[in-house]
Amino acid sequence: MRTEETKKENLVAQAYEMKKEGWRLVCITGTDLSTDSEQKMEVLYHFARENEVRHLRVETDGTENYPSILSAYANALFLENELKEMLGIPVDGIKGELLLRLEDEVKAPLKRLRGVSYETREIKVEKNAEVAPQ
Amino acid sequence: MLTMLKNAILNLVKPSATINYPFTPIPSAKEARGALKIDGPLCIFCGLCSKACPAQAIQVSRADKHWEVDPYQCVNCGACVDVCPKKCLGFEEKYTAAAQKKSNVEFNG
Amino acid sequence: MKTVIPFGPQHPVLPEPFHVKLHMEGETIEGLDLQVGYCHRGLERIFQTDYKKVTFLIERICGICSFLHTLGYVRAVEEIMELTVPRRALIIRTIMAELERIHSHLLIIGLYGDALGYENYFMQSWRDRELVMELLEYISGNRVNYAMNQVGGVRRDLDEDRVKAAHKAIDELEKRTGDISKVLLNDVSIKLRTQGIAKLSKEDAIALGTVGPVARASGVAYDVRNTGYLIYPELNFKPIWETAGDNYARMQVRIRELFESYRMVREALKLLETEGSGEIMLAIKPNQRPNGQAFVRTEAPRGECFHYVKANGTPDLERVRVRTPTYANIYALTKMLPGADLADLPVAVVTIDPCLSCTDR
Amino acid sequence: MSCPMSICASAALPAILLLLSPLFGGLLAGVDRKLTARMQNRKGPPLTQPFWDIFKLLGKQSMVSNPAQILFAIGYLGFMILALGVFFWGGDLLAIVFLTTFASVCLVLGAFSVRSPYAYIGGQRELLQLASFEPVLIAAVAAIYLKTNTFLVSGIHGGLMPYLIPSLLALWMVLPIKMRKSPFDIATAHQEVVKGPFTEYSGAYYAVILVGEWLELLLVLLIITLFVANPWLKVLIFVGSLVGELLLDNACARLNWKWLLRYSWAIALPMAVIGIMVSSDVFRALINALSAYIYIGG
Repeated sequence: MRTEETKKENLVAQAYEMKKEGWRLVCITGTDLSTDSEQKMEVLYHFARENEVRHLRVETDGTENYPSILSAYANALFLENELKEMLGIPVDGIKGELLLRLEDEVKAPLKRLRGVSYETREIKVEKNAEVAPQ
Repeated sequence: MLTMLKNAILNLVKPSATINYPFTPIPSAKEARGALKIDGPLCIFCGLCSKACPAQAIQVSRADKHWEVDPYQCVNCGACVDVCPKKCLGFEEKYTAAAQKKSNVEFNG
Repeated sequence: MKTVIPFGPQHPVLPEPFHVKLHMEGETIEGLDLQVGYCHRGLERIFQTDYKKVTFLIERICGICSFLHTLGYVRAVEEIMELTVPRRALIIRTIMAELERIHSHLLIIGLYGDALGYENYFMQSWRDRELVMELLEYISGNRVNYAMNQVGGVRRDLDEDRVKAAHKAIDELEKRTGDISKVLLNDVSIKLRTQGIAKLSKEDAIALGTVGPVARASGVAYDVRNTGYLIYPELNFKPIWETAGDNYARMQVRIRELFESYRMVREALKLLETEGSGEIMLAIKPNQRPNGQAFVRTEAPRGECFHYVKANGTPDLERVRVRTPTYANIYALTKMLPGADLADLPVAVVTIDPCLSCTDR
Repeated sequence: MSCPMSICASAALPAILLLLSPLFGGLLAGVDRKLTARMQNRKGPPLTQPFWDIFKLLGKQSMVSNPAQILFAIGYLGFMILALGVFFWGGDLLAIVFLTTFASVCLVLGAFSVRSPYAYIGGQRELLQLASFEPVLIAAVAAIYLKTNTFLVSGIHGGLMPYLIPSLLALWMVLPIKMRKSPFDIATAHQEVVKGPFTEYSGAYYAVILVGEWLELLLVLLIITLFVANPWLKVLIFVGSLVGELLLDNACARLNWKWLLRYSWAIALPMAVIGIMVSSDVFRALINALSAYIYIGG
């Protein structure tokens, strides 16, 4: 699978161009590649036209505003919502009213906290542990 | 409309396609993966089945010589059967019956 | 009079939860807001585990197209690991995939009858569907989640008895489907209710990125089986499409696809018989692990299903992304429904064949 | 009439019939379900299932979203019992028609009294069904009157056929509307409006509504038996109407409200009007005049 690197500033223009060429947006995949030292996320845009496929790859740190390609592709609505909810990437134009209903206390379940592995990220429940009498 | 009218009239004289469950048991196919069973004496409590289980339904303790499966968590995939070195795991063709209480299937060696 | 009607998340016609807020003018729908995500199970997070276990877990995305999910996933992993799957395994996978399509289409054809208030027709198609369910159980050992695929091949072979049983079941099914299709295509009351209703134009179908029978009914002759995976090129597969784009056409596509599937299953079974027994599973060494990423498209019964797998050389996968057909199709409801009657809503919802447990994962 | 015993018997029989009518109605609903299941190649529930349903409902918590609902539920059942009573005592057919209408209106009001969109739409649809069914029923009753010169059920004797065949046909046409079966079960179409006017009832009040429905079914079928005189023919037409209706239910999809209006006003109502014309003296006089004219002309 070959991916084409692009910048997030060029993304919307490129999406329009691809739409003009007849490419169909198949999916948007966000992956968190953060390590202990840096926060890094990649967003892949998968396009298809008949039997050909193309993949655009955008890197982001997951904190700054992120462009939306909703104006070019109407079916990006759910996909961008999921991007925001699963990875916490603040996609432009996606307001508080979210399409995917997660439980309130779960925030961005696919986001990797720096220096914290997935396994230790269980939601901590305050246990009313009995304090042993002195 | 007429096709269905004909079918409806024909169905009146046909035997019914449904069964009187739970009084009549469900027929299951040959070699169906119904419920997980263990051929106890062969088991060496290696714990490979527990590691391969995608549903985390099997617990094995080598020290206590204890093997246990939660049939309601088991997804009947047979991953444990594939990895078992002693071939002591297998499937019954009959499905797990409806029950009022959940209980685990246990084996102590 | 303007009213707002909540439709779902719990509603008798929906087996799965999604919410539609209908803005009504009398009995006519003026607009609708759509909300999904009520049964999110965080499966994509759970998939970040041993790639062998994921094969069984990914089936649990959906009960109806469970084989297609393993197929897509396994194809992606095989592409990463550069494995060449034995030919017999490919043929068996094709047979399973098509049997599953038959099962899924018969199911939705039945539900379509239910949405139309046509109970007898609903019961009849579900009775006939039982034949293919029994066949699938006989072949794979399970009725719903077949656990048939594994990275490198399939886990069960089709012996002579099973091939014979499959031939018999397909013959019977074809006969019975003929009966159902007569009703579905010619029944006056069904025609009155579905023709020309909830139309989706070709332009909208393309713009909204619809896939599968929904797109094909609107005149977009797009079927992923054309890209030539498994042994579809050998079976002379041709996509089936209609141009009307209404409720009737969407079901017409499905019933015609059934006959195409019967033909392909028969040909694949003949291939199995003529080529004789062979290997069905590649042996994978314990230290052989996927490293890399792959993107795979598979035609599920409901349309194009997409799987993306990213692995990093450890047994645990880094990311598995699934985009199911309903995800692409459900948004088309907002274009189809305005102007239709309230009575047409359940029918239109059923004709896009929504699978919300797929969508939410 | 001179013998006191006969007076006693004539008063007791209707009372017994009325008391037993829920039993008949329940069994009728059971037969309905069993036959439907058999037509769909299913085993189906036991004949006594409707009674078990009622017992189950009585044991459930009865939630009301509006106290007026209780009144309307009881009103529905009450008017139905009254209508059946009038029928068994051989009373006025026209009164029966209006009592059943009141019962249906109670249902609609009960649906409108709650703030549930499904009940509301169900209520509107129930009104539409009422508007489609009632004119035909009234026309059929009028035709009976023209033939027998009485509205009293007890006054209807002898062969009303064959002049009333068009009226009977018209009644058969609108029967699915009253029985809430395909193709015209639009008010209680559970795929669209959950349970229509019944959506907001629960527990004991829903049980009341269900019993009312059984009685309604019984009453409509009993009115149809008025068209024939022979007791065996009465039984035949009673069972025939039910089975025929179930067959139609199982061979037809549900149509929407536009088709309901088109069908009942453009086909069933003209048929009922023809029924009136056929059974009226004016019509017979016209026929006679016409035949005389033809005879003379010929």
